[in-house]
Amino acid sequence: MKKILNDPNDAAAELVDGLVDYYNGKVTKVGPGAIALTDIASDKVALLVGGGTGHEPIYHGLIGEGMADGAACGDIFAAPPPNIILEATRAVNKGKGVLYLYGNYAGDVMNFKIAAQLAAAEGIKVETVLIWDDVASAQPSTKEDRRGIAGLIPIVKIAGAAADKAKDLDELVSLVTSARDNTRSVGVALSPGSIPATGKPTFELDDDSIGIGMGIHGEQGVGIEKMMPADDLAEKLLNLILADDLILESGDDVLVLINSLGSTTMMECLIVLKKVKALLVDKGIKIYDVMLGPLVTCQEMAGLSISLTKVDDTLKPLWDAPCSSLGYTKL
Amino acid sequence: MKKILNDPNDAAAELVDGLVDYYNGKVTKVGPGAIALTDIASDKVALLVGGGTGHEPIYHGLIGEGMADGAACGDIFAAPPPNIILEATRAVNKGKGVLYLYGNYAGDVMNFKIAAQLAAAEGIKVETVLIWDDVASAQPSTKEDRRGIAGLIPIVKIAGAAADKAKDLDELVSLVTSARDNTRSVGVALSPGSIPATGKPTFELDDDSIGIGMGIHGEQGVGIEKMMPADDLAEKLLNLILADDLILESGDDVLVLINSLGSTTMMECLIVLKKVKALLVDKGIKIYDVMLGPLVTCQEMAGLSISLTKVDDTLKPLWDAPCSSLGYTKL
Amino acid sequence: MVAADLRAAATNQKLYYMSKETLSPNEVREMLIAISDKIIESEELLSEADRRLGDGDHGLGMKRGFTAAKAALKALEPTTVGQVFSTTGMTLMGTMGGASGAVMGILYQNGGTALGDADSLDASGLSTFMTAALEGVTNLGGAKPGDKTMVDALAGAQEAAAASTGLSLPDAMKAVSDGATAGMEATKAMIATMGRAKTLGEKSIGHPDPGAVSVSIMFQTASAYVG
Amino acid sequence: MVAADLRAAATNQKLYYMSKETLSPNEVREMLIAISDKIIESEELLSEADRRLGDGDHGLGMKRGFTAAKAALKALEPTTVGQVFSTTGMTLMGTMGGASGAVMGILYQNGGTALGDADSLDASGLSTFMTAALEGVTNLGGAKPGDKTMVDALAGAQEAAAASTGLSLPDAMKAVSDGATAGMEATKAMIATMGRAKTLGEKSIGHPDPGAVSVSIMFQTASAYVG
Ligand SMILES: Nc1ncnc2c1ncn2[C@@H]1O[C@H](COP(=O)(O)OP(=O)(O)O)[C@@H](O)[C@H]1O
Ligand SMILES: Nc1ncnc2c1ncn2[C@@H]1O[C@H](COP(=O)(O)OP(=O)(O)O)[C@@H](O)[C@H]1O
Ligand SMILES: [Mg+2]
Ligand SMILES: [Mg+2]
Ligand SMILES: [Mg+2]
Ligand SMILES: [Mg+2]
Repeated sequence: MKKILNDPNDAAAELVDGLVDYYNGKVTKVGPGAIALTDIASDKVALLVGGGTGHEPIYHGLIGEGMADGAACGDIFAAPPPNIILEATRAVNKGKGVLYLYGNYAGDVMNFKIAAQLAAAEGIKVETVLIWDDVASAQPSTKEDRRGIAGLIPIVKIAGAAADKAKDLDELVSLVTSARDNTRSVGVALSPGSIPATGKPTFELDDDSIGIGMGIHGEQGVGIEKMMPADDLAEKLLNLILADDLILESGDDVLVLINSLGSTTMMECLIVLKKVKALLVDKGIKIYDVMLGPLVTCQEMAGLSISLTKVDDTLKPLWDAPCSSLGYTKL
Repeated sequence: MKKILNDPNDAAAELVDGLVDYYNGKVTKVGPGAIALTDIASDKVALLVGGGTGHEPIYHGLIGEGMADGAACGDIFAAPPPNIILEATRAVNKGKGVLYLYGNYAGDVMNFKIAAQLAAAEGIKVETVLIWDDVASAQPSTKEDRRGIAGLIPIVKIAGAAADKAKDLDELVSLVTSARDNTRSVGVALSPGSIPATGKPTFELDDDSIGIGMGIHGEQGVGIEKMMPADDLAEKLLNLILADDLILESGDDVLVLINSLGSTTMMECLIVLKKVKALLVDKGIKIYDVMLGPLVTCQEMAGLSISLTKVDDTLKPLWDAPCSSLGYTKL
Repeated sequence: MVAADLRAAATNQKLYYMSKETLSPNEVREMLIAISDKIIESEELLSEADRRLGDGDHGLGMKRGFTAAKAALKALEPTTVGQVFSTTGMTLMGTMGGASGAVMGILYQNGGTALGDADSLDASGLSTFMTAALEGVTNLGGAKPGDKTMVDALAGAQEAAAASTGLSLPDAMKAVSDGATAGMEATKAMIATMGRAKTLGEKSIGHPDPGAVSVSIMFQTASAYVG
Repeated sequence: MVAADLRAAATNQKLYYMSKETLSPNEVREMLIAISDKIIESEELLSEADRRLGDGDHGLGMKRGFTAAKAALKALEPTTVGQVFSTTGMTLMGTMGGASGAVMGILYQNGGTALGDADSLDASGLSTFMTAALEGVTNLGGAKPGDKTMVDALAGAQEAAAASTGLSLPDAMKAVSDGATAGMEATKAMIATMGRAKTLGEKSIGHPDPGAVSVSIMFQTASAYVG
C-alpha cells in the first residue's frame, strides 16, 4: 500500500498543520491537536466537534463560517485526549458555553466526558449531544448504543447554523437534538482502508462480499452478503432506514446524503442517488436538498452510506443558512 | 474489483441522471447527455464545459451558480459526441454566444470542433479556450500539446465568475485565457483506477513505483520513480511547476489546488499542502486561497496533483465571487 | 421493406460468397452490417490495444458505435450508396464520442457524401470514397501519415484505392484491405505524436495504434464481403 | 538525581532479580519503565488483537502513550509512590486518546491518587491501588465484568489484590498478575457489549479483548519486576 506520507507516526500531527494551512488564516491551532476559528463572534454559543483523524474531511474539516467553531483532533482513528478537548473548549468558549457534538464511540465518549469535567471545574458550561445515526448498529429501543456515521454531516451543518442564532446553550442543545433525532443512516462496506502507521487493512471482507450496515472501521452490521446491482443495494439500504422508528410519510421533506467512504467514486454515489430518489418519489417523500461525495471516510475504504434527515419548519431555515468549510460549503 | 453499478454499459447515462437528481431542480437534462442550468440569466454570455464521464465531479459537476451554465457529457472516458455538445450549446445560448472550455485531448478537440461548426451553421457564436495546464506533458514551447488536468478547477471557477460579468464573448475569452495562461499543474500517479465496463485497470505501475507527471489516464509523464516521502514528492512536483515558464516571484499571489485523483486521502493531500505552503512561503509567494480534495479524478485512481494559478487584480475578484456546484462551492 | 428482406435472405444464402463487380446500395448496407458485427466482436482486442497506448476504451467506443450503426442500417432502405455510408458515419459520430467517434464518423460521412447519388459502388467509387474519407479525417484531426494514428491505415487504404481504379471491385477492395493492414502494421514501429499516446514517446514503439487496427479490420471485412 | 541514578544502577545490577517486600517510589518508577518497555515491544500483538475486534490501533495507542510515559518517568524524581502512578496516568491520558487512553489513564491516575502520600508500596497498598483503579475505570466507561473489556482483566487483578493483603508483595503481585491474565483469558469466551467490538456480537467470541491483553501484560511485567 503506497501512501503519500512522511513518518507515518506523524501523519495526524502533519494533517492538522495542513488543515490550518488549508484554512489560510481563518483557523488557528491551539496546542498540539486543537483548532479553532480565528474570529469567533464575541457573544455566540460555541460549537465544538472532534474525533480521531483519518476520516477526513470530518471532523476537523467541518469548522468554518456557519459550521463548528473548533475541533479537537485525535491521532489516526483515536479519539482526542481530554487535554486537547479542553484546550479547544477554552479557545471557542465566549462565555455562553460550549456544545460538544461528536460520534457515539466509547473512546470519544470517555475522553469528552473527562474534558467536560475539567471544563466545568474551570467554570465553562458544557453540554453534549451524541451522534448515533447508524440504524444498523443497534435496535431503535437502544439508540444510545448506535454508532455515529455520515449523518453527522447534516447534523453539524444544522448545528453550526443553530449556534449562530441560539440565544443560549439550552436552545442550541434542543435544536441539535432535534436534528440528531431526525437523522438516520446506514452504510455498506466493499473493501477496507489501510492504517497509515502499519499499512494493514482496517478489516477483512471477501472479494465478492459486501458488509451491509458495516461501520466505518469494519464494525459488524446487519450482515455479509454477495455483491449485488446498485439498484438492489440502494433499495436494501434505504429500506433499513425506512423500517426504523423515524416516521417518514408522503409530503415530508428530507435531506439526502450519499456518502462515499473513500475510494467509492462519485459515479457510484450518483447511480445510487438516482435509485434513492426514485424510491422516495414513489412514496411521496420530497427531497429538500442533496449532499454527495466523500464526506465521512475511513482512508481509502470502499463503500457508501445513505443518510436521511427529516426537516420541518424549524430545521429548514437552519439548513438553508450559508456555510463554509473544507468538508461542506453551502452558498 | 467491486463497483456499485447496474449494467456497467449504462453507467454514464445513469450518472448523468443522478447528477440531475443531485441538483434537485436547478439543472435540466437536454437530450441524452447534455445538462444545463434550469434558469440562465437572459442576457449572459454562456459558459459550456464538457468531457468524458468517469472523472467526477468534473466536468459536468461544475455547473451551477457562478460556475458553468451547461455541460456536455460523454461516455466513460470518452469525449461527448458533437450532437450532445450541440444540444448543450443550444440550451445555454442566450444570444450572446457560448464559450467552450475543456481539456486539451484529441477526442474532445475534434468533437467540440465539429459541434462548433454545427452551432455556427445555426447562427450561434462559439469561441473555444483549451485547458492545457499539465507542465509534465510537453515543453513550454509547445504548450498546445499539453493535457488539461486539475487546473481546470480554478480556471472554470474564474470563467464562471467572468461569464456573469463579461459584456460579450470576446471579453470572456480574454479573461478565461488569462486564467488559463496563469495556471500550471503537475501530478503523480500511484495506482490506476478501473474501467467500469471491463473492471480492468486503466494503466499499470509497479507496487513500489510512482509516475511523476503521469496523466489521469496513465499517459506518460516525466518519469517513473521509486516511492518517496511526502515532503520530497511535494518538493519535486512543485519544482516542476516553478521551473516552467510562468514567472512566480516574491510578493505574487497564487491559488493552490491539491487534487486527489480518487482514492488518495485528504490526509495525504493535507500533508502535501503543508510542505507546498512552506516552500512557497520560503520564496515569498503568497497563498491567496486553497482548494483541496478529489476534484479531478479517474475512478479510484491513487495519486494527486498540485496546481498553481497566479492571480492579479483582474483575476482576484473573479476568484472571490461566490459560486455553487457539486464540485466546488464558495461562499 | 419486404423486397429488401427477400433480397437480403437470398444474399445470405448464396450471393454472399460470390465475387461482386459492383455493390448495390443494399449490398453496401450488408457489407457495413458485416463490418459492424466484426467490430463488435473485436471489442476486447481493440480495448486491449488501447490499454497499451491510451485509456483502454477504444473497443468499448467502437462497439457502442457499431451496435447503433447496425441498428440504423437494419432499419434503412437505401436508394444510394452514399446514403448507407453517411448513415453509418452519422450514427458513429452521434453515439461514440471520444477521438474515434469523431474520426470514424467523419470517415464514413465524408466518404459517403463524396459518392453523391451514385446507386452502385465500383472500384472507382471506392477510390472516391477513400480520398474524401482521408481528407475529412486529416482536416479534422490534423494527423499526417507517420503520426501513429488510424490515418496511417486510412492513407494506406486510400493509396491502394487510387492505384486500383482499373481493377475489379474485389481486387480493388483486396488492395485497399492490404493497404490498410500494411498501414496498421507500420504504426507498430512509430512514435506517437497525436492522441493520448503522444506523451508516451518511445514507449509507444512496438504496439499498433488501436484506431489503425480498427481500420484494418473494417476493410478486411469489406474485402471478405465482396469476395 | 545523582543519588537516584546510583540507586538505579545498583538495582539494575543486583536487586532487580531479588524479591522486594516493599517498593520505594523509585522502584515503582523502574517497574513502570519496565512495563513501558514491555508494552512498546508488544505493539504488533496488541494491534493485531484489535484488528480482530476493533479498528486495529490498540498497540499503536499504547505504544504512543507508554513512550511518552517512559520519558516522563525518566525525568521524574519521585517522593511518593502515588506520584509515579499519577504521572503515568496523566501522561497516558494526555497522549494516547482513544478508548484505551481514557481507561489506562484513569487506571493509573485514580490508583495513584488513592495511595495518598505513601512513600512505599506494599501488598495492602497494591490492593488500595487496584480498588481505586477499577472504580475509576468503571465509573468512567460503565463497563462491568463480563462486557469483554479490559475491566475483566482489571477486576480479576483487583479481586486477587483484595485477597492478598496479608501476603508478601511478590506473592500479592503474582496473584494480581494471575488474576489479570485469568480475566483476560475469560474475555475470549465473551460476547462484547462495550466499545467498538460490541456490534460484532457472536463474532467476537474466541478472541481476547485487546485492552485486557494490555492489562495482563502490564501486571505480568510488574510481577516479574518485584520478583
Ligand atoms: N488527431 C487524430 N487524427 C486521427 N485519428 C486520431 C487522432 N487522435 C486520435 N486518433 C485515433 O483515435 C484512436 C483512439 O480512439 P479511442 O480510444 O476510442 O478514443 P480516446 O482517445 O478518446 O479514448 C487512436 O488509436 C487513433 O487512431
Ligand atoms: N467502556 C469501556 N470501559 C473500559 N474499557 C473499555 C471501554 N471501551 C473500550 N474499552 C477498552 O479499550 C480497548 C480498545 O482500545 P483502543 O483500540 O486503543 O481504542 P479505540 O477503541 O478507541 O480504537 C478495548 O479493547 C477495551 O478493553
Ligand atoms: Mg481507534
Ligand atoms: Mg477514451
Ligand atoms: Mg481510448
Ligand atoms: Mg482500537
